[in-house]
Amino acid sequence: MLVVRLVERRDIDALIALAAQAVPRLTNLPEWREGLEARIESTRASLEREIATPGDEVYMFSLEDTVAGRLVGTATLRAQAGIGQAYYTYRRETMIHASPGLGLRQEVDVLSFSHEISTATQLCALAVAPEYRDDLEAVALLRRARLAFIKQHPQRFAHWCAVAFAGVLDARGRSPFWESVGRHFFDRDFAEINFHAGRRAKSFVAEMMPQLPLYEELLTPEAREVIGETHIAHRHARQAMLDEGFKPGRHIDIFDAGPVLTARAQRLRTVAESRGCTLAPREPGPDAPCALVARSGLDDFRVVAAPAVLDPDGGARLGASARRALEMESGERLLLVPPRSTVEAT
Amino acid sequence: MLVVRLVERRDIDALIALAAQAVPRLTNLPEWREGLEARIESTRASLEREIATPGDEVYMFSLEDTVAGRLVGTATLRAQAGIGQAYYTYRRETMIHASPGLGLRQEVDVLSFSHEISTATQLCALAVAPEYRDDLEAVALLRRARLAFIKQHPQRFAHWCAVAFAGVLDARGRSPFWESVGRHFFDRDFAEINFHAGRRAKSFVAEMMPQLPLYEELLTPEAREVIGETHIAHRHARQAMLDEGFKPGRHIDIFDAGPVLTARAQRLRTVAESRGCTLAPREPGPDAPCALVARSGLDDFRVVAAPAVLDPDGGARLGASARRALEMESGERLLLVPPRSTVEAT
Amino acid sequence: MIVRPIQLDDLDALQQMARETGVGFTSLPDNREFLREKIEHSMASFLDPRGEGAQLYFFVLEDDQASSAERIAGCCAIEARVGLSSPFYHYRLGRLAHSSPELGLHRLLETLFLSSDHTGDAEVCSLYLRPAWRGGSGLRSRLGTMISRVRWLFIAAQRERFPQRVLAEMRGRVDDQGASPFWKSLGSRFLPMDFGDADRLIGLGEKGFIGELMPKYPIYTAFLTQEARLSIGQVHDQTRPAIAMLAHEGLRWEGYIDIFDGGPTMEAYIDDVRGVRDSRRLVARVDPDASDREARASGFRPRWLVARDGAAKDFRAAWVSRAPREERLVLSLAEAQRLNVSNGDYLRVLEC
Amino acid sequence: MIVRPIQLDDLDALQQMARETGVGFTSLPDNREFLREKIEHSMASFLDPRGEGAQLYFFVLEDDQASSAERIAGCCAIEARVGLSSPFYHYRLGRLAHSSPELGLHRLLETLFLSSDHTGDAEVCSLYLRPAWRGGSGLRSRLGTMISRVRWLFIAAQRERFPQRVLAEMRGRVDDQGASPFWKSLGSRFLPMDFGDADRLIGLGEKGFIGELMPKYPIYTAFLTQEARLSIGQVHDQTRPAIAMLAHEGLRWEGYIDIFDGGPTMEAYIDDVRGVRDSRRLVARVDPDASDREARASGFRPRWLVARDGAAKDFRAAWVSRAPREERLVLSLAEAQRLNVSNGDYLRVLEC
Repeated sequence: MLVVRLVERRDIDALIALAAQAVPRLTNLPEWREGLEARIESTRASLEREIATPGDEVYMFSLEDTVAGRLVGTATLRAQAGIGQAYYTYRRETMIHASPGLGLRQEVDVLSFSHEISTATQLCALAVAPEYRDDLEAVALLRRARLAFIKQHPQRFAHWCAVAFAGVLDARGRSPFWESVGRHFFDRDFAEINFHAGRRAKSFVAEMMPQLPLYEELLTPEAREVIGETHIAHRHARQAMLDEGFKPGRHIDIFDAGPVLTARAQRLRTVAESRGCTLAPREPGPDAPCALVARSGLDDFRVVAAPAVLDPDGGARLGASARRALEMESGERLLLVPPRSTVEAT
Repeated sequence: MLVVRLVERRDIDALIALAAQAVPRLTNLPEWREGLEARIESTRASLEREIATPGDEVYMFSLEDTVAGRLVGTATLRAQAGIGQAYYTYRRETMIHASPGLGLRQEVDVLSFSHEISTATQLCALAVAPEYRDDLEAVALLRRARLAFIKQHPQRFAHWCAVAFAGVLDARGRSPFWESVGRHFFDRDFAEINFHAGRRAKSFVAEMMPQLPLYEELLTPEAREVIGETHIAHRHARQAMLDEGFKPGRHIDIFDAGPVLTARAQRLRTVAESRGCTLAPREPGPDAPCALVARSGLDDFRVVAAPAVLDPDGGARLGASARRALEMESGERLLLVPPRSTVEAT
Repeated sequence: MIVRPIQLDDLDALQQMARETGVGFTSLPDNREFLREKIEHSMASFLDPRGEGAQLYFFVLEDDQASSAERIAGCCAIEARVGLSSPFYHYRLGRLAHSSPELGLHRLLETLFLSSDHTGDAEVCSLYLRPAWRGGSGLRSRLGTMISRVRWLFIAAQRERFPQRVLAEMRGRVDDQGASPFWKSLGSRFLPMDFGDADRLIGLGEKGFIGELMPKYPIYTAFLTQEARLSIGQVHDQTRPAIAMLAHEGLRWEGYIDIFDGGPTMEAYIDDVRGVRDSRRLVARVDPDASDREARASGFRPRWLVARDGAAKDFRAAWVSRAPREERLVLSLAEAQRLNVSNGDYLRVLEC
Repeated sequence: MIVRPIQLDDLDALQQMARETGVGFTSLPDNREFLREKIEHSMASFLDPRGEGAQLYFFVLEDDQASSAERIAGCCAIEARVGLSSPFYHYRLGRLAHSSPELGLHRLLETLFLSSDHTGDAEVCSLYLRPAWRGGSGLRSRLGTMISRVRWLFIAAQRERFPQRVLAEMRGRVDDQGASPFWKSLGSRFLPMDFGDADRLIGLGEKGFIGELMPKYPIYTAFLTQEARLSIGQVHDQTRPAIAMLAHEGLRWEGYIDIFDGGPTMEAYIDDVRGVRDSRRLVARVDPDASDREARASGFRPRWLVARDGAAKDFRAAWVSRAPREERLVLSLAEAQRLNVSNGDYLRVLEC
């Protein structure tokens, strides 16, 4: 059975392997032991802290295959995308250049350096092992488990969330947007900059990247084509996030122009549709639909996807394997997200 | 009975009187015969046009007291705020200036010239005669009638709406924001500029106002205090629009820094909660709650607030006076917004 | 040959020159009404005793010996103060350091800022020598110098009519197809018209659309095409002699360029311009015995450009054959007549 | 009195001067390690035979006749190329036309742009004459001139070590309380520190924070306080003599100001600077019979500043008593010794 839980120190080697296998390489998940160890330590420290409002906490999650006995995925929540180090995006804005005298009116698209996303809770660094990539349920579990965690601990998170997707690369793995924009400011390859951005404080971005608004008209046609477009490997993920309730917006990544989606946390389906209940002693029937089930808790938060039935009295029936995976006994509190089909479309 | 209908040519004198009595003076409703006549003509022309997507149409409405036999209010919809002439706002953005070397991090608020609101449908130029200003139902009827019109003719309007409220003026009627910002670029008083902006194409704004981002830090303390604040005479109106579903946002008026609220049209309560039905032959009972009732139609669109009951078969029962005011007979189509108390809070 | 203020009679000749110059010679559009107004503006400027506004001084080079109807050989002009009544824009090439101590990176980026810094400066412009008068030897070989430097002579003589600084705009580089790479890379992205139309509007004084349509935010030159970047501050091949002449006068390129073709704006403090600084004020000594033989010889290559140092409206400039001696310049009767000068009048003299 | 390159022995005197100058004299912070590095940088620069990088030439004015230990009377320096290794920023005062044909309005707005335009230019800086050496008559009255103009003499003698342009930064205006109105209105809004701290960081070469913390967008000066606007390009009262001296050399304010106090940056093309242009290269004629009587007289007011025109490291400048004749300058034995010059050596001479 697949279970999502908070990261443990022993996960480190598996995480490095996941980082190395990510396609495309993730800025937020560099293959870099010290960095990943630091993120694990941050997670442990964040869990121990009393939190009234979100700050610089990080929560890294692991996806474990309890049958295979191995770690097969990871994903991270940053309580605030840009605390400590600013989280920058470009914001697309259309300006009108009009000359009443000449009877002319031009729409001019501009990219403005923006810090707006910094206050959002960031969903990032999601990666699964290659042999699980086609397992849509595994990926969905990992993706949604974070939202269940947000539902459980709202005071630890911002009222809105952001998630960025890698932008389009060309056949040679180069980012056309980087070649047209960033390249002028750093004479380095995209891959290298991405690596630096992942390892180091991103503040250097503020120092080197153009902070004045950029006219899209002046970028190369190849760069303009990929603005706001998602890397092919992430298109499913993007669609899933749109289904979850994220909205396409005006923000793009400053390096590769990949899209940044945002949503109010309470409007996300997993958050809006989940409800607290108690583990009932009985098992569900054989045809019970599959639900997302999270054990309530902080450090001991765990999530599985399993057949579940909600009793009229608020009790939730779960099968034995799910109980085992969640390490739960009857009467304990859990969070249940009923399967989609049973909920009206909003 | 109070009824809202589309403007007629014969309303012109009453409209001029309303414009003259508005407090504070409305940019969008100048006391200026040629301008108001032109708006009436635009409304008539807009109604005659076949519309597939919103363009430069204007729809001006009149609030008539059928008992007193006089026109006591007006309000306008612009299908797109900035078509033909750009609709500019300042957008508030926070930038981070951080120096890792010095361990410093500063939040810097910036006002960016923005054209983003231009594509929204604009609700503007709402004014009622002084003796009706305390009649909250009259004001609400006028305000919501426009939304019922949007519901009836969605193809004529944008998918989002914007409404601006006058900013704060000081005891001498001057705008502290104008004195700190606009004054440097036009050596004229706020009242005069407001008058020009209302009469002329607003394009001159683009030419004279600062288009480079402005640092809020550099404005006077008085100006900074009123950014995004509403003129006291409009605070009720603003609250009513928030209740309707408008969201406070980052945009402010470039002249007086009054707030610009926006919303997705379909999320507005009057739009979301209204439903089409047929006028039933029967009258409602004596204790029927008051609903907003609109006669379906374009040129003959009319709205009243009246006791109404919705029959299970989809028929709507209305009293005789409401039928008369709407000029409707049984079997005709209408749009009904049930009273708030009967609808669950969203 | 004399240089004198333009008159209404010269309208036909001026329009003929406007036709000959074509696109890119912004200040002389082929528009008769516009040209007539230009002449009238110039005539009023020369007549104005104080001349402290947006005056235009327009000169023609006339062959006073010509028997044919074609007497006008060229023209030139000075605008006393640009940008007073309608906006005047350049891009200014600047540099901005982008530096990251953490990454050990330190780069200097070039930027273009829209600027009206030159508002109120004088401009020398509209220099044109008709093809029939180009080349040759002797006096004919000096007509280009004459029509160009006569402006410094006028400015020196009428110094109080001019501000501190002067500029000259140079035509920018074009490619083999005659198109401006700078325009293609920048202007054409924002102005939905072709280069010629934009240029024509500027020539007609319709400059407001620049503020309305051109980019307001600074532009990093890195975003322009390489051809456009290489065109910044570079001149059209035909403009090389003109820019060399201005550089020799002491005008320099200080980073301002034309917003359409990227051509350089040459500029200087007026009092530093060689033609102004080196010009001298002398007394005319009209000598009826002085011979004109030398000046009439076919190989005569004149060196002394002279005009009366008096009221602007009486300005007439011509070559004289003798060098000044101390504070005096001896003129033959013919020379004095040509310059409309009497014995004892003050002259403004420049060795060219 | 001689001016010579600074040596490590001068560290005590330099630190003493750093203490005397105080806040606002950015380039000389009271930090011994920093000052030692400055001296070492300067010594390496003078020794470098080519000198094409970010060289620093630091000079001291020494009383070679002094009996006391206090021999160092002042100092001055030249940075060969600013901004090569760390960013160098100014604000540049520009103008932008805002114009509306429809409303009949046409306004010119002043803007401040962050700029690194001067990257690579030379800078004359760190000029200081100790109070004990100020005032007086005769030779003493000329020490300020000497320590200032000796830099032009060095630049002229070592012309290939310097770029096209040179600048000098002037202290900005302060109010009655000694505070900078420009800083109060602009810098203090963005930098959470006081003026002295910001200035100290700059003095130590820590300029990265400017790019990090100061505004990146252009600033309309209209948004500054009136006192701040009136301070743009204005100097501290104590700086008036220095700016007058630079203006006399031909340096001008071209709109660049200090980002903290708004003081003007004076600048010029090096070859246009009077002290460079007017300096001459002559042959030394050492005459054992030449008398030093005049130079030793108490009222002697020297006019000729001289240095050997040779290797940078051997530079020593001093006054001589005789005017040059044609291409030669006669030196007494004492003068030759002071300048470390032999008969027939080339000299660089400037009349002051």
